[in-house]
Order: sequence, then C-alpha cells, then structure tokens
Amino acid sequence: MEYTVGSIAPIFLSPVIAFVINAFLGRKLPRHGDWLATLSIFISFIFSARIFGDFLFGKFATDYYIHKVFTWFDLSYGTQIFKVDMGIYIDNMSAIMLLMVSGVATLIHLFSTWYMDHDEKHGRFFVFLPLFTSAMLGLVLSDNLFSLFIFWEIMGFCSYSLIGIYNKKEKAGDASLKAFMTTRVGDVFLLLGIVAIWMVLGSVAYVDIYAAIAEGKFTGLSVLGISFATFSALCIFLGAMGKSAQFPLQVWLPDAMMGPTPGSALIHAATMVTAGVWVSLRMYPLMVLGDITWFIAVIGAITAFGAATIATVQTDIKAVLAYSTLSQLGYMILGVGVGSYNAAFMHVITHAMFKACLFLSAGSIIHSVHEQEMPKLGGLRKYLPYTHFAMMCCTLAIAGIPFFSGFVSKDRILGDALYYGFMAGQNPLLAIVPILGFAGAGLTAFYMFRMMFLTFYGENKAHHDDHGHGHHGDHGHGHEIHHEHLDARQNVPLLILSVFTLGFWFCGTLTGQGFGKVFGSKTEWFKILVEAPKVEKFVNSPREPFSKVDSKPEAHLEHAHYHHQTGYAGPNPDEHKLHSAHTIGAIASIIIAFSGVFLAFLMYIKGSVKPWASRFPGFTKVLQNKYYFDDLYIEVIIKKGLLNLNKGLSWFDMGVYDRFAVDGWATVNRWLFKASKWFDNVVVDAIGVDGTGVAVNLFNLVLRIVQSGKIQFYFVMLVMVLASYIWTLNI
Amino acid sequence: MMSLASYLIISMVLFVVGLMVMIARKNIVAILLGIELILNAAALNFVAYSRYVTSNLDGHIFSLFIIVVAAAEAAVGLAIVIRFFQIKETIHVDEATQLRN
Amino acid sequence: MFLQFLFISSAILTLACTVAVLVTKNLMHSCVFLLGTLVGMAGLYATLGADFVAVTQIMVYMGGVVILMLFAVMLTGGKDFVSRAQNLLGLPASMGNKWTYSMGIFVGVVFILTNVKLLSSIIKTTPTKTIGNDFPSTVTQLGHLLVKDHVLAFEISSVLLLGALVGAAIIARPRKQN
Amino acid sequence: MNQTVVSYLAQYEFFDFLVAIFKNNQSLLSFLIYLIFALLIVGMCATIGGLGTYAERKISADIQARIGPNRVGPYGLLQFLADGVKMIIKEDIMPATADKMLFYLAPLLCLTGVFATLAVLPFAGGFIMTDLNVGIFYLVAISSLVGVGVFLGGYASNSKWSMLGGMRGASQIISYEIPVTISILAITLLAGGMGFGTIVSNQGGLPHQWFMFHNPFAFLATFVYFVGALAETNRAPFDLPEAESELVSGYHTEYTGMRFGFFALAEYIEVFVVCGVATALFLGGYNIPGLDIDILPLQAIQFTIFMTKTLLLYYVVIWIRWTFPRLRVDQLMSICWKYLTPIAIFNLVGCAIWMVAFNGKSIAELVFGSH
Repeated sequence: MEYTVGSIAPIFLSPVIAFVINAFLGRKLPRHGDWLATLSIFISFIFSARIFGDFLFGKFATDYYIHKVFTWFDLSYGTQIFKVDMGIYIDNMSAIMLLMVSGVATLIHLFSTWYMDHDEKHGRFFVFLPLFTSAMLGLVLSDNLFSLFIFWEIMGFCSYSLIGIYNKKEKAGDASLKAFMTTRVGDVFLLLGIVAIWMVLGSVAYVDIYAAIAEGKFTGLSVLGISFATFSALCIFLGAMGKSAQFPLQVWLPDAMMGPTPGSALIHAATMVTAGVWVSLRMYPLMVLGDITWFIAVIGAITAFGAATIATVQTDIKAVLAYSTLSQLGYMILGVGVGSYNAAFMHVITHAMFKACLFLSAGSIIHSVHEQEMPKLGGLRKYLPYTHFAMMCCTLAIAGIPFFSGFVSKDRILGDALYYGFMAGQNPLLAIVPILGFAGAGLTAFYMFRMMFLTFYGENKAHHDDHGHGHHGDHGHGHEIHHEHLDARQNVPLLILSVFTLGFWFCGTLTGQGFGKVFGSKTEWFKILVEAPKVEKFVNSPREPFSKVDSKPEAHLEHAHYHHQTGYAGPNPDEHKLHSAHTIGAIASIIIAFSGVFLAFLMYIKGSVKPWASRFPGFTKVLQNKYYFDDLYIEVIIKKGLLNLNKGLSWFDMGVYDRFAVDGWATVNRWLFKASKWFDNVVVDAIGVDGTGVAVNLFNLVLRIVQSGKIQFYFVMLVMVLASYIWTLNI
Repeated sequence: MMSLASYLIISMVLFVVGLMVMIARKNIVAILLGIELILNAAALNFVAYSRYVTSNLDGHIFSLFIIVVAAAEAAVGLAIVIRFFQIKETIHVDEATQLRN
Repeated sequence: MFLQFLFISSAILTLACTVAVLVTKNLMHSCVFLLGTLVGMAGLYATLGADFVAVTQIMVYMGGVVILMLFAVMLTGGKDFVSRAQNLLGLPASMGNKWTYSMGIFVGVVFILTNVKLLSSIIKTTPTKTIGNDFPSTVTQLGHLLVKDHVLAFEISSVLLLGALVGAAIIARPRKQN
Repeated sequence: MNQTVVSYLAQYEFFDFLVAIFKNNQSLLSFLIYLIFALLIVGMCATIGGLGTYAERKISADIQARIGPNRVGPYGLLQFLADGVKMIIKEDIMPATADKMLFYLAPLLCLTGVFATLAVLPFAGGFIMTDLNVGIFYLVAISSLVGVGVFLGGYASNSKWSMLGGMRGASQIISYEIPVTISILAITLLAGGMGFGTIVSNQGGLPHQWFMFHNPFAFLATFVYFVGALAETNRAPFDLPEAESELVSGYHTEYTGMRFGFFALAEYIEVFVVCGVATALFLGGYNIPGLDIDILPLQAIQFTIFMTKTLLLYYVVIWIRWTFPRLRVDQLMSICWKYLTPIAIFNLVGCAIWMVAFNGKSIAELVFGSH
C-alpha cells in the first residue's frame, strides 16, 4: 500500500470539511449536523487505523517513517533561497497518536450528540468540535514546527470558543479569556524558539532539526549568553508548558471546565494538553542537547504533586478531574524530563483513554442529575450502573492499581524517576523529583477514590434534597433520577473506553513487569515501536514529494525484533541498577496506591477518620485558593506590575509624545496653513480655478454648437470630414 | 453590363440613400432602416469583389457576418426603441437626450 | 441572357425600392420597400454566384429583421394607433421635413461626388478577372471556411447573437408599473 | 451549377430535336421549358389547393358523421370550382381607412411566398424545377414571405381583429420557424447536403431507409417538424391568427372575393408544400422501394409515390384540425420556446453525435448489418 495524498489527507481534511459544512450550513442540516461531525471523525479514525495497522503489524521496519513534502511557497530569487515546505511526517509515534486522537474524539463526538441534545449551543458546539479535532490531527501529522504552530494556534482558538461557548455566563467568558491569554504567554516563547531555529537552519522540519543535532550544527552558537540549543529548547518547552498547563502557567486548565463536559473531555484528554507533551517529545533530542531535562523533570514533579494536593479539597467533580489532569500532565512532563521517553508517551495514550472516559462519565452524571457538587451527590451507583462501572475502571487506572493501564505507564515513569533521582549520579537535589512523584501518586489514588466514594457510594443526598426544595423544578425532569439504560450514545462510549483501561493492551503483560504475557511474541509492542528519535539516521535523509513513491525500504529490519523483554531494555550500561530501581518503584507505587485508596475508604465510607479539612484548616484554605496563584497573577503581577507599567506608558504617551510631538506638530501646521491659505486664495483660486472657468466658458461657446446631441448632425459632420479627407488625397 | 462597376454603383446608390434616410428622418426606426441599407451596400461590395477580383470566398464570409451583425443590431436596436417609447411615448430621435431613464 | 435578365430585374427592384424607402412618407411603406430592396439584393447576390449568401439574406431579413421592424413600427405607433393607421403621416416631423431632406440631399451629393472620385480611380486600377458563366456551389467551401479559417469569428458571432437575444429580451421586457 | 429540369431533359435525345427546332437558341428553349413546367406545377398545385378545400369539407363531414358537399359534380367533386367562380365574381371591397397599397400587396406576398417554394419541391427524379444546392434552406427562407404577407394583411385592413390576427400570425410564424429549421438542419446533417436531390437520393424506398427511422433523434425531429409546420401554416390546433371565435376571421377579416381566395389558396397550397417537404425529408421522398434509378417512364411511379405520401400527410393535417381543440396564445408560445426548440436542439446535437459515433450508419444498418 502506497501512502499518497488520498490516503493521508482525509485524516485531516474530513473533519475540516465537516467544520466548513457545519459552519455555513449547520442550521439547515438536521440535528445541526452533529452526525456529520461524528461521521467525519470516524472517517479519520478509519484512515488512521489503517496507518496504525501498517506500523504495528510489521508492514514497516520499526524505524520506518513516512515523510512527504510539498512546496508551500517559493520566494527564491537567484542564489537567495527562501523556500518553505509543508508536509507530513508519520512515524510509529504519530501512528499511535493519530489512532488515539481520532478514536477518542469519535467516542467524544458520539457522546456529545447525546449530551448536547436540545442544548441551545448544540450547533455551535458541533462547529468547533471537528475543527478542534482536525487541528490536533494536523498537528500530529505536521512535519515541521511551523505548521505545528499553525495548528497549535487553531487549537488555542477552538479551546477559547469551546470553553466560552455559553457566552451568556460571565464566568465562562472569563475562563475562556484566561485560557487564551495564559496559553498565549507560552505561545510567544514557542514562536520565539521556532524563529530561532529557522534563523540558524533555514528550516524547521523535524528531520532537519534532528540532522542538525546529529551534525552538531548547534554547537558553538549562543544567544544572550546561553548556548543556542539551551535557548531554543527552553523556548519550545515554555510553549509546551503553556499548552500543557505546567507549573507556573497552570491556572487556565481548571477554569477550562466551564465549557460543556465533552468539550472538556476533548481538551483534557485527547487534544489540547497533550500537544505540549507532544512537542516536548518531538523536540526531545533538542532538550537533551540543551541540557534542560532536569528543569523539565522538576517542573513536571512540582505540577504533579501540587495539582494533586489541590485536587484533594475540591468539591466540584469536574474540578477534581481537571486537577487530576494537571497532575497527570505533570507526570508526562516528568517522564520526558527523566528520560523515560517511551513511558511518557505511553502515559499520554493511557491517560487520554481513561481521562476521556472519566470526563464523559462526569458528563453522564451531570446530565442525569443536574448537579456537579460532590457533597450533594452520593449513592448514584444504583441509578447509573454503567457509568459507575466505567468510572470505576478509569479510577482504578488513574490511581495506579495493578493490571490497569495507569499503573503500567506511571510505574515506568516513576521507576525511571527513581533511577534518575537516586542512582544516576545526578545532583542530589534532584531527589525531590521521585519524592514528589511518589507522593503525588499516593494523593492521586486518594482523591480519585474520594471522588468515587462521594459520588457513587453513601446515601443519595441529591434525591432527598430535591424532594425538599421545589426550586429545582425549572430543570424540567430534575426531580427524578432515571435509571440508566444501555444507550449507544450515552454510555457505550464510556464502556468502550473503559475496556482500554486494562494494562495489557499497552504492555502485553498483565502488570507491565513482564509477568503473564497476553499477546505472545508481540508483547512489548509499545516499547519496541516508541523510542527517542535517533538523530543520526536523519542525516541526509531525502525529501520526498507527495507524488513520489517512498524510496526508503519498507521493512529492512527483521520482524523478529518483537522478542520478549523484561523491564527496561534501553542502551543503558547501568541496566542492573535500572532494573532494581524499577522493581523498587513498582512495589512502592503499589503500596502507595493502595494506601491512598485505603485512606479514602476510611474517610469517606467508614467515616472512622475525619476528613483532614477540619484538621488542617489553614492548609485547606491555601489549597482551596489554589496556592493563591490566581491572586498572585491578578493582584501582584497584573495589578501591581503591569498596570503600573501601563500607567507609566500612558503618562509617556500623554505627557511627552502627545504634548510635544503631536501638539507641537499642530502648531507648525497652523503656520503652514496660513501660508498655504494665502497661496491658495491668490494663486490657485483666483488665477488657476477662475481662470480655468473663463477658459472653459470660451471653449464652451464653440463646442456647444458642435456638440449638439442631435445625431443627424453628427452623421453630416462624419460624412463631411470623411469627404474632405478623401478630397485631399491624391488618387 | 454585368461588371464590377455596375455592382459598385448599385452599392453606392444604396449607401447614399441609406445615408440620406438616416439624415432626413427623425424617426428612430427609420434611422435603423437607413443603417440596414448601408450595411447591405457594404455586403454587396464584399461579394462583388469576391467574384470579380479575388478568387476566394472570404468576401462571402464577410457578408455573412455583416448579415449576422445586422440582425443582432436590429434586434437590440428595436428593443431599445420599444423601451424608449415606453418611457417617452415618442420615438423622435431628438428626444433621446438622456443616458438614464 | 437569363442571368442578365435576373440582374436587370434585381437591380431595378433594388434601386426603385431603395429610392421609394427614401421618398415615402409612410414608415410602414418604407419598411415594405426595404423588403423589396433586400429581395432585390438577394437577386444580385444570386447573379454573383453567392447562392448561400443570397438565401441567408432572404432568411434573415425577410423572416426576421423586416418583421421585427414592422413590429416595432406597430408597437411605437402611439396609443391610438388603430384610429390613425397610416397617419404616421400625422407625425410629419419624425419623418423629416424640408430642412432635413435638403440636408440629406446635400450630404448625399457630397458623398456621391466623393465616391465617384474614388470609384473612377478604383475601377480603372483594379485588375478584374475574366469570368465565365459557371457558378460552382459555394456551400461546401463556405462550410469549410467557417469552421476552419474563420472559426473564431464564427464563434464570436454566435456569442454576439446570444448576447443580442438576451439583451433584447431584457431591454424590451415589460416593467411593472408602480 | 444546379441540376434543373432542363439539364435533366438535355440528357435525352429528343432534346436535340427540340434544340434543332428552335434553331439552336438554347436560352429560349430553356425559358420555354421552364415556363411550361412552372405553369404545370402551379396549375397542379392550385388544383390541389382547391381540392384541398373540398377534401377539408368532405373529411370534416366524415368525422362529424355528415355527408358534406355532394351536389356539384360527382360526389360534389367540382365544388371547389363553383367556390372559385363565386369568389371571382364577388365584389372586391376595400375598407375606406385601409392602407391601399399594402392591402393589395399582402395576399400577393402570401401567394408569391408559397408558389416560390414550389420551385424546389421534388415531385420525382428530374421532375423538379431546379434542384438548388441550397434547396431546403431556400424553401424555408422564401416561405417566411408568407409571414410578412399575413402581417401586412392584418395591418393594412385597419381593423382590430385583423391587426391582432396579423400580429399573432407573424409572431407565430417567426417563432415556429426556429424549431422547424433546426429539425431540418438535423436531416441536413444526415443527408450531407441541402439540395432536395441529395436529401432524397440519400434515402431509400423502404421505410427502414427513410431518414425518419435513421436514428431516434431523427424520429423525434420528424414530429417536431410536423408540429412546427402545422403552426407555421396556421393550421389547427395552431390557428390562432384566424381564430373564428376570438378574432372573427383574423387577418383576412376585411378581405373579400378573390383576395380572400388568394389567402385561402396560399394556405392550402402551403399545407401541401409542407407535407411534401416532410415526405422528401423524412419519408423517403419519391424513392421507389427496391429501385434507385430514375429513367423516364419510371417517374410516373415516383410521382405517384410522392403524391401518395404527401396526400396521406395532408389527410393527417385535416384530421388533426377536426380533432384537436385550439391552444391559447401563451400555450402556443410556451410549446414553441420551452418544448419544441430545446427538443429540436437536442435532436440536432444528437444527430451530430450519432453521425460521428456510428459513422453515419442508420439503426437498420447497425442492426441488420450493412448491405
């Protein structure tokens, strides 16, 4: 099978087409065209599945990649080369990511058709949803940072629109603005990094960057006193921090839950936030070269732990999920930082699955009960059995319980972190990374099960409350919680997603430790397919236009590469140490996870331990105020810093620029005006204008006779002129 | 008797009469009649030259196109006349002094 | 002999009708005389061996242009047209007066003098072929010329005709009275 | 230049005798032959036109279960002569406000237009006044003189009914000329020429060799032509210009005596001509089934075949007149412009494509193989 435009473009284009149709014709279509959006994403999914199948089942060698380009614009003139290519770059990682994004997005679309039914923003929602998905798919397909940036910004816009879709609510508008502005901070740095790389290389394609790293083109350059590689890597990572909501720029993500829940699911799980991790993974060789991995690891660890602590006190079910997303993103970034490339990417995938499922489940609850404050919920297990099942699977996964996917990926990250912090001979201060990581893992188990227990167990407070308060009647059917039935649009997507919370889909063994193989020889497909880019192979790699058949051999590595491996099989000489680190990490994380679950059980089911909110009121208040980050940004940075700066600038503008430049120029002009007025009156008007008028009048006297408007007169003149001309000829 | 000159003279008479019709009449339809005469005079010249001077049929082609153009001109011209009459209730050519309705 | 008979009769028809177009005061009669002129022209074309042009002349003018002219005369005759049927004479100014006729005659004389000056030299200098009485059919050759050498003009004239058709229909269509 | 009756006769030996009699003055001889021939055809067609009125009355009587004219001559066959005599001796009334010149001219124009078409009508091989190489084109062109005649007749009478009838007639005739001409063009494509000799000789005597059955498009064109021709001759159901119930008698309301007779004669002869053209174009013309030679004695058979087909069509025309109700004006125009013209254009394009695609073979040749 050849990969042509026709076999790759539909992945990106079919949602775009759905977007265009829905944007212009959505009102006229039945159900505002939501079926069209869903269908378009499903088409993307089918095409992605084909690519994934080719990569997974040994059609290609494991280091095969498809890179095709076309000239976007060519401004070359003579020897000045200025040619910008666009193209696609698909390797194993892209194939997996495409499948995940399109698959999860399909299910989210399907769920949205139920969730947004009869909603006033139904049509608008299904305009932006396919655009959002297509932007993410395009981002994954991009072969260079520039087109990545374009899709990155489209996603920013879409998230803005989706978060603020209920534009009548002031909070929604604020949240959308916050998300947009906060990510903008990161985007500026990302653009700076891209431009820096362009300045040096004249190209921002991944393969060119890899080749440049391999050839050492970045060495010896420096910007602002720091090495060029560090500078560009830092800039790109700051962009990723903005998009993936890492530590200082995390404030937008919890507010992003103001949008409809399926939109949040898309933002938190499959698309937007993973884009930051994606670009970090793609640029991993640059990060290594720039030697900022320790910074990445620290940022990730802080985010992972800090977000987890805040999540423990949240009462809104979606807020808990939002902070858990932050925390898990922290783990991904941490994984990138500690060199656990494979596991970090695996965590992207597994997290996308269970977080999408969690958000959809939350949506199912909210839509059924019309309540999202956890203290007012409870005992929903009887009413929403399918949602409960799905949500429980996902909670087990995110909490890191063995046999579930979250355990596999998180445990590998933590194992690598343990090795990185204690055994790799790094700076001893970096031991904080594994410590914060493990602490966060425990907190994750705790707050997730807290959410589960408060929502599904205990007695049903919402039910009783509604009998007491009549004012909830405006919900229409808000009084009675209907028993959930199996519905293709409501809970089947959840159940499908919950199937993939099992660990063996990703590691081939039950726990990820090599015991209990499930898939035979292809057990560790993920580990085999995904590895950090080997930059050396990209040197002098040919550019292939879309029209050409790939010249690279498709399967030049033997298929027997899929052999059984235990533990980490990287080229690390300290394999023994690493192995032991992983063993310790696995045991530790199992213990920590179960203890977290147990603590939650004691607090919220048995009630034998009082919730710590009452015991540490001060700390709880800090947590409830999200470590005062919002206040810091608004009170300190914006009000004290930026506002004063703006005031100063305004003073300069009014006092200096306006007074001297503008008003002074006006005075000069006034003098000029007097002079020119005299000139105008005397020279132009009297001589020029009136003189012209007199001249025209004179000519008019003559022309009026000739130009009579009587057509027969013209005939006569015509013949006369012709005759006189002919009579003057000498023939 | 049948020679190029006789055809040219007939064509000249047609042309002159057409010209005189155009000049003497104040009725737009009559002026269009004059134009038809003039066009026919030209077409006759082409065909006569085609027979007596050149040996190819390009003159025929040209007169065919003249006929085509005359037909189109008559159709559009008369449509304008009728429209003009609807507005002005007259087809006196000197009344047609405005470029807009 | 037959040919000359045809030529003389056609020429007389043409010239007589042409002059009648000029001198008659009735526009309707003018149109009918124009018809006579055009039929005579067709005869002249026939004497020149231009059979296709002759028939086209009859087809286009008799079947189309003259009837259009007659329609136009009828439609613009005035509201009370029927009661003063031939009093297009009643509109003497529009059919010309002494002043315009004298102007026309003056111009005509000037033009004829000019033309005679031209023709006298042209007829002397133009080399004419000696031609027999054979009249090969021109239809096939004209067809080939139209679709080979002159195909562009042919296509453009078809566009012109379409434009004239649409344009005439749009210009003359009745407007809503308001 | 063209095949004419003279050039046809010149291939026989007795022509030399005639030339000898006229002392080698060939022109005079030709002129005489033309004159005799023209008188023959005109006389014949005038008789046919006259008999047409008789046939019309007889057939209508038959359709309406009456007897019809039966007093003058056997079966009332000489009725038309009696009518003609009546018309000639009637007073020739001229309305006081009529435009005299045009009033005289109009019936003559009609008659001229119709009789001029007879010059190219192929009665039999060689028995055709002149086989112009633009024959059918000439016929279509010259017959539009009838439209002018109708229009001028309506105008010159200076009467409301006449005026309306004349305008209706003229607009109808020039409108229906378009589908008719385009249908004829389709047949011209099949025949490869516009002369009637070419057209007829490209068909055969048997029905599968007729152009009507040459291809489906030509089959459609036959009907388009026939409907359009009915309208062009102002026959029912398209007889709006002379609709009795609306316009008294249309453009010839004010005409009496022989001038009315001219109009009537022109109409009947035109119907005959139109049927003859349909025969020549679509129904194989004068071809004898199985034979394709035109030596002298056989032309009697050819003539018979041609007249049989034509008069059968004539019968159909009369039949239609007494069967169908009249159309409204808007229906008439919408039939022409919205149905017949597009169909005719479709036929033309279809025929052109057929000629290219099947190399000019007819359906019968394609089905039964080339013979």
